[in-house]
Amino acid sequence: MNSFLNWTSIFICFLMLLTMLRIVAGPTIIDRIMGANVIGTKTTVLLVIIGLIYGREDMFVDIALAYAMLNFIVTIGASRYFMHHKNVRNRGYGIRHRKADLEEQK
Amino acid sequence: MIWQFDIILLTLIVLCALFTISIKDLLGAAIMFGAYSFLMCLLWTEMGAVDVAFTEASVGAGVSTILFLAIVHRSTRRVKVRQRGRIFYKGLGLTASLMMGGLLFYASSDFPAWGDPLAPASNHVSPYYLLHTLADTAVPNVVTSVLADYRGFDTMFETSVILTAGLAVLIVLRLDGSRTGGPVRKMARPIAKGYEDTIIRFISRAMAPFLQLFALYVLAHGHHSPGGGFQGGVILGATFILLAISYDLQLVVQTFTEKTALILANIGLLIYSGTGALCLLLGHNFLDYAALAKIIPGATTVTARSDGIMMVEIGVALAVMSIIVIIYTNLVSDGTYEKGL
Amino acid sequence: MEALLIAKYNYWIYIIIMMIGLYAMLAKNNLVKKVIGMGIFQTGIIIFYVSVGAKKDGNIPIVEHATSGHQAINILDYTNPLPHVLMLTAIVVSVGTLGVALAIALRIYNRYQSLEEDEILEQIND
Amino acid sequence: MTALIARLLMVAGLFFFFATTIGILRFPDFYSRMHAAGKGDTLSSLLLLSGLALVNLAGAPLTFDNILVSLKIMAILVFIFLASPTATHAIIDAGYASGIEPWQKPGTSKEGDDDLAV
Repeated sequence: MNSFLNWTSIFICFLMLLTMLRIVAGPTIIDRIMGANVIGTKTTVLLVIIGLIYGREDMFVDIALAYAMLNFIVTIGASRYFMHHKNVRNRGYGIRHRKADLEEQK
Repeated sequence: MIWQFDIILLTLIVLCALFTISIKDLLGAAIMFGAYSFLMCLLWTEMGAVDVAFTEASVGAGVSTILFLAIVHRSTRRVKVRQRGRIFYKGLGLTASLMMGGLLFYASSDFPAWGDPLAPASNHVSPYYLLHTLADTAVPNVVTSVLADYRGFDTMFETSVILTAGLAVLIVLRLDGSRTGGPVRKMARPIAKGYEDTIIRFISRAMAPFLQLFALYVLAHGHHSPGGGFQGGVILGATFILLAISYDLQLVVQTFTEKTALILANIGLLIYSGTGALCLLLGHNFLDYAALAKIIPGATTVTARSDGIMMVEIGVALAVMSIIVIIYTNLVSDGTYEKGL
Repeated sequence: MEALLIAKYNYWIYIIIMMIGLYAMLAKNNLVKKVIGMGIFQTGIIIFYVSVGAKKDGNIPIVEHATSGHQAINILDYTNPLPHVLMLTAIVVSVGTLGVALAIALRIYNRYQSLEEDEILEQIND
Repeated sequence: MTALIARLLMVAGLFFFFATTIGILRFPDFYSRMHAAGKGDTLSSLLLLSGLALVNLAGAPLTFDNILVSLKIMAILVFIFLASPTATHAIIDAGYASGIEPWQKPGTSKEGDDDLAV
């Protein structure tokens, strides 16, 4: 069973890496919030899996629950931001600025 | 520790850190920093540092990100973009960090191999803690016993640092005296009009009591599993933050007023130092909980230490909870308590 | 190769993380970015401490209950708890310093309407 | 038997998470990506966690401690079942409030979608 759990965790990690691509690529800031939320939920699962691999799962479930809760609060807080700051542009900011963004800032 | 996992995670963390500092948007940077802390928490768990992971999950990933969101909400999202970068400063920063990195790389050849059980750090005092914690304090979680008993002084002053930080936030935000933080608006219904979203409100309101119960469980069960005063206090504070976000800041400020919070924070520190002073009065050293056996009925010196740890953890939790709430409510409303996130 | 990589990899990573944090603190123009750099620098130090305390085949530092009496404890079975304690308090203190730093940044923004270092300097020098 | 069911549940969870990731990466606009993220993420977490609760039961003798741990995992499951859709709802709301326009298939007209335009 342990090797199965190991492979499961590595596969989840790989998928988290792919989700990280969406966070990096954007294009809007809300896509990033969504990606962070997905990564947070999956980390909850990973924490329980790590607990089972260590063989001390009773110690890890509390962390997972606290983690899920804080992930929820952060997501709600981040989305509340847009209730106060409407009319943010469609296009989020990336690493490189697009030409239109630069002109808009001037 | 599981090394395959470790290498994937460490690489992921470096990529995440690089992206966090290069994104040209403060909200995005805050979100990325949250994801970075989430991965950090995973890393600590994987290295076996469960208590650190718990603290990172609640403090680093949760409350820090919320504080960043609060300041982005109060100030601006904008990061100035230049066609020409500040070459001088960038070069200076790059040189300094490369020099520091080079020196550390040079020094890293002397470090013990990773996971070496005979590393010097694991050989002087920590075996004593591991071997004697059950016999001395009857607390199986070594981190808790070291935190509150063997190194109790350290933790007491850490708690006072937290209190000082809360006071500093209050002072900094109201330095010119133009903001007094009150009077808080009085309303017939404590729930102000604002973001009317039934789903989020209902779920948050329904979950908050259970989460607070969970926080108390974390606080009380810190002897036997990861957790303790710091984590329980932060989770308690985070439930108030959840209510402040999903309802309205006024709800929290009116029910958990600044006065209450400051009094609770001071009571927390007072419980900690009072426990130490009680030991002094009973004829032992400061914070030597064995003295409590004289006043706790049916306690031996060993279980008295366990009870003393419980008392100081409660103090820590009170202080941390109040200070977290104070820092959040002040940062998000710019010290006025008028309108929050 | 594998042994060398595993033996020192975490040290390299903590150095790289600290370099990223230091660079952000020195070279970034935005105050909040500088604070984020400070956070990254702190986590680099925490990685160092925690990985120094890690032990191969070491379990989490919570002594298992024995059903009868105290069984002999083999210290090689448990991760070194001391760095965990130091870093736990460091993380909690870091949220306090973070709050103060952000409060100062907020004051600066309220006064100068900007979080950018050079714009603030321009206004101060005027 | 329990181990087999646990593995089946976990494999199903991994499949749904894989589908979620593909959806997040490949869908054309924010709303459809959010659709994949919200539904697939919740479902895969639920499947994985219930599988893990069974793994925990299957690996050791059925003691009170062991059942308690499985119940705690179920508590996480209930929490995620409540919290994840709420978070999805909040994010969608934020996207709508910030004026992200839904994706249109190239070539179709926008008429009849006036209520969505912000």
